[in-house]
Amino acid sequence: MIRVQTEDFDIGTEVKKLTEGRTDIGAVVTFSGLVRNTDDGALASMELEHYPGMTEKELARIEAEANERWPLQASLVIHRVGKLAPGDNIVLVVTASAHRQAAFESASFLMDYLKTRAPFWKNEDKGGETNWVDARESDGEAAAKWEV
Amino acid sequence: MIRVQTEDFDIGTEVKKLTEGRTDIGAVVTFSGLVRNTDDGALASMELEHYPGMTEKELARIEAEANERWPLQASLVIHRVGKLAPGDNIVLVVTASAHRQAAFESASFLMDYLKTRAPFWKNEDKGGETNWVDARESDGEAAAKWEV
Amino acid sequence: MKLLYFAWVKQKAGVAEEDVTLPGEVRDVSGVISWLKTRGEGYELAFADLSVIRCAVNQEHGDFSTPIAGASEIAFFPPVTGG
Amino acid sequence: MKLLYFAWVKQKAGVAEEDVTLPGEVRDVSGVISWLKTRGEGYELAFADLSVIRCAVNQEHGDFSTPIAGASEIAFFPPVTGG
Repeated sequence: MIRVQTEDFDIGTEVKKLTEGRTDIGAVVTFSGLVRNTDDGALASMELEHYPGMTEKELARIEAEANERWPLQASLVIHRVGKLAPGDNIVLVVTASAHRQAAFESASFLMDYLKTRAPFWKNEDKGGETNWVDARESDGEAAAKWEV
Repeated sequence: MIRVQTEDFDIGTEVKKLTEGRTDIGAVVTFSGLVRNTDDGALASMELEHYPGMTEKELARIEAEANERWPLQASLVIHRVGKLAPGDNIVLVVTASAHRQAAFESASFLMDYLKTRAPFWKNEDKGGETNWVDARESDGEAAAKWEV
Repeated sequence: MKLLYFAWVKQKAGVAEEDVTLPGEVRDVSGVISWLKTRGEGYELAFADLSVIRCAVNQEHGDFSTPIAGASEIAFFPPVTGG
Repeated sequence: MKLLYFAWVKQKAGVAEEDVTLPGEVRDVSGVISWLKTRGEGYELAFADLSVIRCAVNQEHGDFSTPIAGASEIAFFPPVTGG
């Protein structure tokens, strides 16, 4: 399941929706990404821009790829857009499987792919002065390790 | 933080307690383990036995080890004991860090070590007939990969 | 043909979205970029360093050699930074 | 000396916890096990296959060669299965 939204999410509620009434899930991994203040502590807010239409398609592709690679009972990706403050949630990935290795690996894979393929861009606002965040080289390397 | 308890936990609540009011956390990973029904679908309930005193010490040792190996902003391990039904939560591990790799790796490490070192034992009840669950060889191998 | 621009590519080009009729000889994404750069300073600025330009054709990641035949939407943007 | 037993070790031994006075010549965990096996059929059954016996001395994981000098608590149990 894929959602792009401005509203916040609650991890516990989302996990419960995926697992409730099921007895075939042994392991649930969640990853949540938060707006971290910049090293100078000057971040006022952050604007998440995205490419409507392509975003949803790309997230769905990435999720389908995870479900092909690992035996997942359920998966979920939520990404927020719009204006966010330091400490706010940005992204949530949830994977559920019978065993923990599949849940851990697929959640990590989803995040690595999302970081390099999902069309979102962060614009930092340090009190008037805005700055587009640069992509990190380490994100490209993290995604590359999943290519077979 | 370490807790051994009979009560259930809520993932969202626990994560909020760790992250609230902070702006230095960029990544939170949670692992939750649930009671999965046996392949024959016959599991009525499961009893979690533990070694009071040693359990808390061992969980604290494992958590301290994770905090030595990775730069964590926060960590939490909750393990339930007593009688549980299929679908119930058993264990929760939460790790929070500036970046996602540390959060993913430390959560995975905590689970691998917990699985092989924390003194808990599962007793399955299939409607009168009870059975102590055997340790899985793959858990030993998973823990061994972290030794340097 | 619909062209879309995001993040600083949009800011430098000075446009978010436009409908254009491409010359017949433009066959791939790199041809689109060459043509755009003849259209004004904003585009020249936006496409000055192609090492930080990414593109999508019909909402799928492409590269500069991706053919545009049959495409209805091409987007240009910097490397993504979500998550 | 307090001895503790868990899971099926406890069920086979027929005891969860006991206070014992060990003979002076018992120096390590393996000595404790040998002595226990002389105390009855339950212990013999519990310690029949030592490959599936784990132990802790003073609430820290040990092995059969761990010395027991100064220890106040020794526990025997199968490989753990929590999580």
